[in-house]
Amino acid sequence: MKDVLVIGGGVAGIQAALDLAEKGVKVHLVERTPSIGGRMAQLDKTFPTMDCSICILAPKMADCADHPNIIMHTCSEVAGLQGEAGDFRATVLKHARHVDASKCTGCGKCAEVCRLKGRIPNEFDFGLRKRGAIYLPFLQAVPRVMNIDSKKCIFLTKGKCGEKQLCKEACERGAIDFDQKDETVTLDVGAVIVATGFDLFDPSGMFEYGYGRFQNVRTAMEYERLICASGPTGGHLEVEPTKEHPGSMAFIQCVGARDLRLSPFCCSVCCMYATKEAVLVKEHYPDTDCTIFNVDMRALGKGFEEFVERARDEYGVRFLRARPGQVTEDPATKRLTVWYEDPASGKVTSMEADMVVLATALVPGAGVAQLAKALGIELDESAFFKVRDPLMSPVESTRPGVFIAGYCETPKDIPESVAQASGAAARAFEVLKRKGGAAHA
Amino acid sequence: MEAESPSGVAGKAAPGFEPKIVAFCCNWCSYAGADLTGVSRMQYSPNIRIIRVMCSGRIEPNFVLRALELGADGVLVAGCHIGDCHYISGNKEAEKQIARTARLLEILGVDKRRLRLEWISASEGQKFANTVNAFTKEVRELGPAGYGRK
Amino acid sequence: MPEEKAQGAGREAQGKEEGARDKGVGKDGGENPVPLSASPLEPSSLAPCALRPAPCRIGVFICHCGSNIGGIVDVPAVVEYASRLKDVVHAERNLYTCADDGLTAIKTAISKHGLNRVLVASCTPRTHAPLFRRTCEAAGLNQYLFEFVNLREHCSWVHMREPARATEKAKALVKMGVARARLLERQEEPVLDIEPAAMVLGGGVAGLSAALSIANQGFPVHLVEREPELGGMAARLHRISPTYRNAREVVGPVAEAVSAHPDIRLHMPATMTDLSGYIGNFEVTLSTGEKFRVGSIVVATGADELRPDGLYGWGQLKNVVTQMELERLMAAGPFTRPKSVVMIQCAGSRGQKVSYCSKRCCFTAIKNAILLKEESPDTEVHILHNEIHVYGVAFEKEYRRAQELGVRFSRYSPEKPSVSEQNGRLNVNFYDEGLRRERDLPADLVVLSTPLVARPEAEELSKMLKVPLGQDRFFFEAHVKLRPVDFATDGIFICGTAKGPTNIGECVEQALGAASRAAIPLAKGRVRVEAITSRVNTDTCRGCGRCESECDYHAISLVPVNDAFGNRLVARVNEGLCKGCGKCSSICCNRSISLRHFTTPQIMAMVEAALEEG
Amino acid sequence: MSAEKEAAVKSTKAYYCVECGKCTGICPVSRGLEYSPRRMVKRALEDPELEFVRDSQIWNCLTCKLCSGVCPSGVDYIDFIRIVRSRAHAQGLSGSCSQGGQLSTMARMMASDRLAQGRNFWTEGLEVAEKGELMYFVGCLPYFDTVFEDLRPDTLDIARSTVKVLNAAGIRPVVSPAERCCGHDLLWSGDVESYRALARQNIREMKRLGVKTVVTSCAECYRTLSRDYKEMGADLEVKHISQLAGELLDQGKLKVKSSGKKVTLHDACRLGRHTGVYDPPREVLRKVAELVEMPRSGPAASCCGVGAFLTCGAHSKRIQVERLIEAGAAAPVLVTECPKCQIHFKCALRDKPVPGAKLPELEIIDLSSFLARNLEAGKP
Repeated sequence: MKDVLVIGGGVAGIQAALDLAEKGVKVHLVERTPSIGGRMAQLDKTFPTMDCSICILAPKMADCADHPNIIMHTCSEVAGLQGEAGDFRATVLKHARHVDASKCTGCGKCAEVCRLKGRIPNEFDFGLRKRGAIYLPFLQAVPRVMNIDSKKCIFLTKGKCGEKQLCKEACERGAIDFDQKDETVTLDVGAVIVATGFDLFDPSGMFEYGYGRFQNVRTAMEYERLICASGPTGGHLEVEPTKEHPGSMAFIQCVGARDLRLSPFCCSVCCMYATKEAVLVKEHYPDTDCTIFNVDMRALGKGFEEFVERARDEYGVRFLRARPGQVTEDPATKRLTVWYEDPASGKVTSMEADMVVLATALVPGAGVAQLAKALGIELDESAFFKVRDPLMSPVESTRPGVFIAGYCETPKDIPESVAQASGAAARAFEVLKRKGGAAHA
Repeated sequence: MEAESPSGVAGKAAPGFEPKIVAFCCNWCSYAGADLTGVSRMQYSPNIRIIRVMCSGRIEPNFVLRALELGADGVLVAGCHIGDCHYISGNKEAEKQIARTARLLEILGVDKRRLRLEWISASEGQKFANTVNAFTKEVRELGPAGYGRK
Repeated sequence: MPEEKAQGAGREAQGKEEGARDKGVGKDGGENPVPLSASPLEPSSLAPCALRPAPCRIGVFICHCGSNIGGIVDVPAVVEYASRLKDVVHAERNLYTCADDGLTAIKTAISKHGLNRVLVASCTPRTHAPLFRRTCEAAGLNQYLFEFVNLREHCSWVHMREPARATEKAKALVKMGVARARLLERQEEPVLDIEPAAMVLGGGVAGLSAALSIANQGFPVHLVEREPELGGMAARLHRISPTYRNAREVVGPVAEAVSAHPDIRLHMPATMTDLSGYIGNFEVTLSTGEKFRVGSIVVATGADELRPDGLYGWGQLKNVVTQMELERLMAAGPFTRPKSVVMIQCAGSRGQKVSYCSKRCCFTAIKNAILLKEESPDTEVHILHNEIHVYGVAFEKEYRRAQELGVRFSRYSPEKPSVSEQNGRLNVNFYDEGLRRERDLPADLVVLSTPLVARPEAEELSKMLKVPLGQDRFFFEAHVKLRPVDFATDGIFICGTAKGPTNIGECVEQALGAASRAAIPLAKGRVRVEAITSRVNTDTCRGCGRCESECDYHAISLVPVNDAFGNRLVARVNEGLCKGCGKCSSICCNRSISLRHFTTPQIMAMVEAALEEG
Repeated sequence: MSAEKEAAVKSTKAYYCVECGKCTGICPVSRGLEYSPRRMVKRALEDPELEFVRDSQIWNCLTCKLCSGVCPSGVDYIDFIRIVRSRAHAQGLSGSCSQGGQLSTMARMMASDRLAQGRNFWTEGLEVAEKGELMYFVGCLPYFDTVFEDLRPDTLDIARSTVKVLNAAGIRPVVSPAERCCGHDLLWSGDVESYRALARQNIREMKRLGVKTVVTSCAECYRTLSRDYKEMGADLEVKHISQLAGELLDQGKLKVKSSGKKVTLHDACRLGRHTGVYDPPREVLRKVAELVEMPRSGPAASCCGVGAFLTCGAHSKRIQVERLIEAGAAAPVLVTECPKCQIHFKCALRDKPVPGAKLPELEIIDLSSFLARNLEAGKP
């Protein structure tokens, strides 16, 4: 049987890879960043059960690493796809990591001595923590191998790093290899699964909410890191400049989404994660006042409506049917004011908040157009990968043998991504079995 | 009940007393949480000896009692948060068994604080360290439990 | 001080046990199978070794992990200490035990010193146990005779400022590991053969898609449908959002492909009446009397539309219909277009008859409103809602299209609207939140957007399958986030509206997902089951039934036997279902059931070693 | 070793065995497990080093003493077993305790010198004394309610009832917070050392409190205190509650009314065959109920199936089921005189029913509880 190429190491890609690998199919799992895990690894908890996100994901990540049928290609990208269903040749560009994965134990001694230690914003924590040029993307990273940021590393950019390369000296296993080069490999595969997830809309451009100018305006993903026990503040929510936990918080929904100027679609998950985030605040600090601003509370899944009710009735989270028009800041205290139309009175009203969390739109990844071109598949008008028929062929791309799973197809939550990923794996397996994956398309 | 001292058989801690603590951790959450503590290099008192079980539901009252009998000064039982049990409801069984054990300790006159049940998830490395440190401190203040050292 | 001595240990080694694999001596004889240590009696090891004395030969490998462990813990001292522990015949240290040279050292020592237990003290078993277990197996030592001690995450890294105490602790941890290692037993991982066929329950969109995919993946499928025809609820719709294709056109081709597929056997009309067995070997009996065996099962039995009895005059007032009834009217062909149509969202849901949001009513109402508007632009269509729950890209777009076509949306709040008849015309009264006043809308047709509800048959089916229903009586999956189409019971999968309300595209996604998962065991042909399962001592089991009722996986059943103890019940563990949590073992009143690899004597030996001085 | 063995053989008259097999014929254990009292003795006689103590069979005996009751040679098999077990224990061997061994662990913990139990939480509303001549030895009742929570044995009701009966007769018994387990289970598990530590502490405490008479509501405590503590130098008058209540009734200090119920009585091994107390419980019972004897009663009574929480198994269940059916045929109420018998029967009654075998609807109640419920109101 031919191998399968899975693009994207988030929860959808992981699920697709594991399903196929379990069936005896060799899977090439290509991930752009140095670790698999994707967005789910960055979340603190998941709604509506408040499971610890990384705790439930980490075993699956480890399964990928351990599985004899899964070959992980991290720091890699797919550059081209030739051939046809059942007989593709994929070109994969593997960026040099400059660390020998077979030697590195991830002990982190190199990171301790890097001259840039603590100077480079860490992608995983959205810059809320700083790293060096050599770093582990996050504590539970898989593979547990250090990575050198070749754009920042002094030695790689300047050809010289002080007297000697401290990281190389610190490594007891001789794992650091500055001579490592990018390489291109060609993979023979029978089918391809695309599961590249989403990017986060940057709300800096939306002047009305002051993100980027007001320190206490955060995006929801930043908030996830801040409230996470293994995050930059150890799970302590801190308000600038007092470093105290917020007495009052506002969550603003649909920031950049359901917005014809930006992304017209509904991201399908923000109502629930905002509710979860507010509940998390209440669990940490029961006396903190939490308000969620949204127009439609889209709690459409099992137990979701009940979860919202619990948030309101048990935890005392306030839901206000409004989209705030503006957030202002008192320059002296950094305290924020949220301005909105009160649904009851119809009048402009304001509330003070120590922290504002923006539910920013989850948008198609920046590289989707390029990837679509490389793979020869189409995008829809919102730049999600187009499926052949949203009803009966919801995992088939416009090119036979290439399947789509997860948020990159259309907005959806984790379980839908996982189900769809398994579905894509089923279709890919059908192709390998040469019984035709398009029997009823 | 005043006479029946709640602080266990033995009296005050001798200076330099280092308590012996046995911990039972479930494989999926709290043992993993303890791993994260290590990975994060958070420091805690070395008095603790961790015994791994697959699920906190595997922990029997006699594990705790036996540890105390043999000279443990404190016993920590840690599992997944309620609702997160890898085995559906094993931690609820643990909760029940440990509550029952705590009642037995009360009757035996062993300070209940010597037995602690905590839910520690795989991401709560800090909580694991804090729990161990706080528990060690508390048990140190309680002094020796007094069994097993005759 | 007297010790508790291996209470129970004797029992675990004696008596008849389910499955002969626990017993028996290792092939090489030297690798002593059932527990134990030889020699001088020591509390925990006693009883078993008394029965089968054989030398225990433990090899200890302590990893420096570069300076990660070695920089804090005095590794040579720990090695020296370990070498003096009873039954330890070899102890060494490695710079990296996990590196090739370390692994080679283990293999060499196993043969050179005749080791029958191996202990590695390095990092965490959660990441490295598989590697060392494989190494032991490669050297001919059963992988369950390997013991792992965590000196890095649980010692050197957390006691970096107290090297002396870290070293003391390391010694204690190694001693505990050695104590457990002595009592380790070899285990064979049972291999279950899988019947390479699947059964799909339900012939709606989800069931059809699942059946077709499993068959296309190369496995025979039994498709069981209770109605005399395929298609389920979707086939009864008019047109389907968001593509507006005719329902028959959408569902028809799949139904035909299923009917024509050589590997799909239709059982229709039929229902399942009995089920026994477990993953790989389910025995199915149908209402038709047919019996067959399958390796996995997909549940796709669908849902019902709520009957809005007593709500909004439905059933009493003429021209109050549900969306489904409207679809049938429209599908039947031209009907007199009413002048004014009012649709009421959340009719019966979100706190009325059911608490949840049915997810599909908003886009269904919008779709039907658009169809009405497109066919008859003069018809006034008003959708009364509390919130519009369309989501994603396409439905949100349809919402805007409806607005463009002149469909009016009004938010009622907080009370739901009421419907009455006035002068032969329907009247809908509600509080309009946007206008902040009460309104009356006259209507020729009132359409109720009612939720999907679980089918009443789900109750019985859940008992037969031994899978749970949720609070809302829909089937409840193994994990709401990461196992959306699995049940906690291996080999049984769920998809479509039987799990909860959803749209057709998602039904198909789930169905394909379930098809993927259900085909995994079939593709494997055999499944290896982790040997950490429970075993029963049938000589002592009282048949009280506590383990049976407490097991979350239904892995234990009481079976009748008639033996020297009379006619009685005895617990039997189904290793195909047992997940190895050990709850049964801790609640058994007389230690008749024990968890392999985590036996009470093994755990007690660690407790004893942890507290022993020296 | 051989001297120790010789002493055991002598003290139990093991050498008198004529190998007739009567003991095996009546032994309830032998009907399920491989076990024969006389063969056990025979092996001991032929085994100079008592190597056979490693055989798990030695733990199968219930020590119910039915065997000795029928032995034509008067061999004291159970004492022999006790000696063999202590030998096994010395070698680090033990049987399997039910409830995961927690009961014996707690018993051993109680041997600690500086114990400070909280065991008297149940005495509220009852008249008890700190010092005095008559002590109520409560035993492990405060622990049982928690350990056997799921069975709802309500063993503390036995303790409360016992005190109520005594109070009704104007007696304020001593109930000591420093009382420890009597050590019965440890003694019969072979852990003589821990047993002795407990016995010494109990005897010392009783002396300190000025106790001359001890009343128990437990047959095992009764046997241990009245027989085994003597060997430890105790000088005590020990009475089972049935004995003391009988006396108080005779003296008119205690007044009871008839319950009008039909009851049957299960003789506890420790009260009946071990110490010969057959009649007192019956006399007391007849004053409050109509007593119907089971076919096997008095010296012929069946065992409750478990001894010293040590030998529970499929054979126990069989013994219990037989006994419960026998009791059900005699009366709707089964009265026990030992809390442990009650626990074991309740356990069997709670078990999942065997298809086809119907257990009777039976109320199981302890003698003290039953008595307390039928006290004549008002001062005697």
